[in-house]
Amino acid sequence: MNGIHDMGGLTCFGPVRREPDEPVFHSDWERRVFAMNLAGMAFLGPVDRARHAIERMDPAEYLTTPYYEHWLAAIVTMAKDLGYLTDEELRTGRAAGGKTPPHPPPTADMIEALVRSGMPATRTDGRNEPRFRVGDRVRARNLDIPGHTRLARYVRGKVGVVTMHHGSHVFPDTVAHDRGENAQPLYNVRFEAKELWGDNVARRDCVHIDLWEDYLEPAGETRSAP
Amino acid sequence: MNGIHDMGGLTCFGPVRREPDEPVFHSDWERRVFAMNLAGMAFLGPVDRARHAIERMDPAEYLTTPYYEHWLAAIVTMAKDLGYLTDEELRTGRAAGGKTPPHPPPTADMIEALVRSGMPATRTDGRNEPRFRVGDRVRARNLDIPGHTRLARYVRGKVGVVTMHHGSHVFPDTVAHDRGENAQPLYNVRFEAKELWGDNVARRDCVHIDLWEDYLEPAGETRSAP
Amino acid sequence: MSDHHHPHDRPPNPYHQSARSPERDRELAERVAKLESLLAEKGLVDPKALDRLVEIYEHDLGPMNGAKVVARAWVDPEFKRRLLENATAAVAELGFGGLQGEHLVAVENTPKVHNVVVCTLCSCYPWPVLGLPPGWYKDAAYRSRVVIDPRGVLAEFGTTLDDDVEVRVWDSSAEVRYLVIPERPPGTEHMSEEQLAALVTRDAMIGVAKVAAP
Amino acid sequence: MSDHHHPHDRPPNPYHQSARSPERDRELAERVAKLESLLAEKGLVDPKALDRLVEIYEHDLGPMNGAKVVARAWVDPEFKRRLLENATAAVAELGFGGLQGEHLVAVENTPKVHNVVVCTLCSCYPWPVLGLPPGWYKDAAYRSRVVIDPRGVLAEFGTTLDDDVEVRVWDSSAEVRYLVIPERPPGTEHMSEEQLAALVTRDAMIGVAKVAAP
Repeated sequence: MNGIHDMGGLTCFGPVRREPDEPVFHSDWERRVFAMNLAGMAFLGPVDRARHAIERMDPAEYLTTPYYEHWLAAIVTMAKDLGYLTDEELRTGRAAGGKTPPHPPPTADMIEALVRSGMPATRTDGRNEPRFRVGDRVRARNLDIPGHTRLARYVRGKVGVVTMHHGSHVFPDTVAHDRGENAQPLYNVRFEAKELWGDNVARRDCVHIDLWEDYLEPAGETRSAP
Repeated sequence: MNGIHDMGGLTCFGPVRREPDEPVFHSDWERRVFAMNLAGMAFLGPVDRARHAIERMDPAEYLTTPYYEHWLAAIVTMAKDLGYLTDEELRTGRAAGGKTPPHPPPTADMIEALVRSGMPATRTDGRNEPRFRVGDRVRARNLDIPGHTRLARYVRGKVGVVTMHHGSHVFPDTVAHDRGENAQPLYNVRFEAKELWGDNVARRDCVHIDLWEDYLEPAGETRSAP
Repeated sequence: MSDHHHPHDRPPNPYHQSARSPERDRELAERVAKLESLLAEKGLVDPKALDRLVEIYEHDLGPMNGAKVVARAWVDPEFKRRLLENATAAVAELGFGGLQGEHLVAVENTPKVHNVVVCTLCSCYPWPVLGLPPGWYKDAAYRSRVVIDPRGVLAEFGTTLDDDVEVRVWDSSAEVRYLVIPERPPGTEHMSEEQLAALVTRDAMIGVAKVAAP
Repeated sequence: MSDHHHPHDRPPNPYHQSARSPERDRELAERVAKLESLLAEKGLVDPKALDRLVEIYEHDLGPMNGAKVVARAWVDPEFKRRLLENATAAVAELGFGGLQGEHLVAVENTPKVHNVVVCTLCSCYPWPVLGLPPGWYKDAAYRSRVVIDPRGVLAEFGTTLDDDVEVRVWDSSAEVRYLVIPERPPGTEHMSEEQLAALVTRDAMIGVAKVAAP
């Protein structure tokens, strides 16, 4: 999905606006949304499903609402998609049927361990043999992806150099849509500013971005003739 | 400027919504804005300046306001930029200084001729010798353009085939910023869907788009190595 | 122009034309009146000239013009040849032309090629032959998606195309304006040029629909 | 975290955090309370677990953690070597790690290389070492522009770089999180690790600022 969230390279949003002495949360409901999203992952996750729920927000709403409203939208969308909540329940605030979770939710005493252990994205049961090595020139594929992806539009079709191999990581494009973890090598790839933004760019800057193996092809490979 | 207006290829706006029995204008103020924009071109134009004024709108406002509010924003921005109106005048509604136009505005009896003759964009005093011929493979350049341009992002870096030479047309990138008409050959270029949207696209569709000569390079030309 | 309207299962589009509140509309009316009076006082516009412009675009120009062009092309092969070669000149033969139609190109639908027109960057449209564009033509949903998913967008208009039909999307990025010549429907062999013109819809000349058989 | 605030000449950003109206905030508070009570009733969340999560992220985690990591790297070359080789393991030596820091990478600023971190697609951020991100890190202005115009964005933070400095922008598109090790400022040769840590700001570890000399 080519969405408004995929905004790298846009130059239309004006200056960065900072809030002096910004608190961690602005309102108590932000605290609850933050925590519900984390604790709810036990039933609503994985994280890429949450990201895709946000990506499906109305674009104007996405741009005009602050961050925790995005998370609120994600919780509601996921809980509804998975059958845990109905529109009627959301309207009335009263439980009326809907699916029951398979086990109790994490309790207060389990939180510390959950926060400390995290949820590693690395796997050993997927594709482990890297096709590319550090130093290889690769092209980010240009792909038409209707659902969730982390292949940012601004690198599609561009040539860069592999700078790191991060091991094999869960693949967002499939895991977000219940099509499996499909773990595969994840690389960090360096793209020169000139390659990304225009052949008239003079600055010697670059962007490093993490890309899964399925997003990449050897840069020498022939591109399909139009 | 990479703006929200440059939206070709986004897939996040949902279905096309039609209004049954839609009138030409929804309110009288729309009529006036439409007409002011056209008549005001005598002093506020050229059209690419108006387009750029709209491109500079706040992106969320751009997405949440209907079309004639964009035109309203353009009139105000241009009149202010050119010194014909001040913020204070806009607030009070009373003229208080500001520049005087060099000649009277078009009158009612001049309108028919203005509408009928139009404002051709072709010129013979610019670059007239086309560098490319129909059938040539060309690449739309990837260019970092801080101001107005009609080089849509979705074709940048892509290879297509010239299908028409439209003669020499005024160049938007310079005329919008008072840097001259810089007329040059304008071409229609055909890009295959597979080239634009992804190597996994199977449909045999294409996009034809008009591109000025400065936006193009021969497709055989070596791309700068990253 | 008979646009068939589909019900949609999504909530009302927040940026849809008709979603403007009466308060907002009143506020805009006041702002615009103030602006017009300022511009008039400063000699930048003549309100009577504005009246005339509105009159022309609200009443004189519209898809009935384009429909005449299409009908003529259907009945007169020589005209059609001239139209495809130089649409600006051919359309002028019928008395049409001017603002936003200074450089016209006509593209022809066939059983194997379907053309559809958009302006992804703003809302360019061939005014002399189609009048002013409908709201959806100017909205983000159409502009953004028709280039990448033309078949999906056409399906929302009830237009489905076989896989072997090539869809050509024309993105009006310059001052050239594109007009689609739809296919003449079957069963119209004995109709007059005037009767044929009555069949041709705005949507068919944008390319989001076909001309239905009578 | 002492963020220097610049006045701007544009009108207030409509999507800025602080622009939310009290009515809207009340409405959201009600919606969220209703949602929490529903989710709790259904056994999807335990409100006491939510309390604990808020406590941790509001009070226990924050840039003071990352600052300790940076200060250690400044005073201990062996630790710095380990940090650059495997930041997840090195940071764990100081007791930090977990959610949104499962796969950490540290990148080092030098006189010729300046690193800056972003997440263009959402708002990924290394929570265990920096806490939760500031609003601007999650806003469109920063996310969209820092990749294409890093020097312009850095200038808005008061950070100007010579032309011969290479700017490396790290876009956190996967579950790997990046932490910038800023340059140790001059005049800090005799400071203790603890004193050094007090100099290190959140913004310097994101890479939008340098660490100022004391």
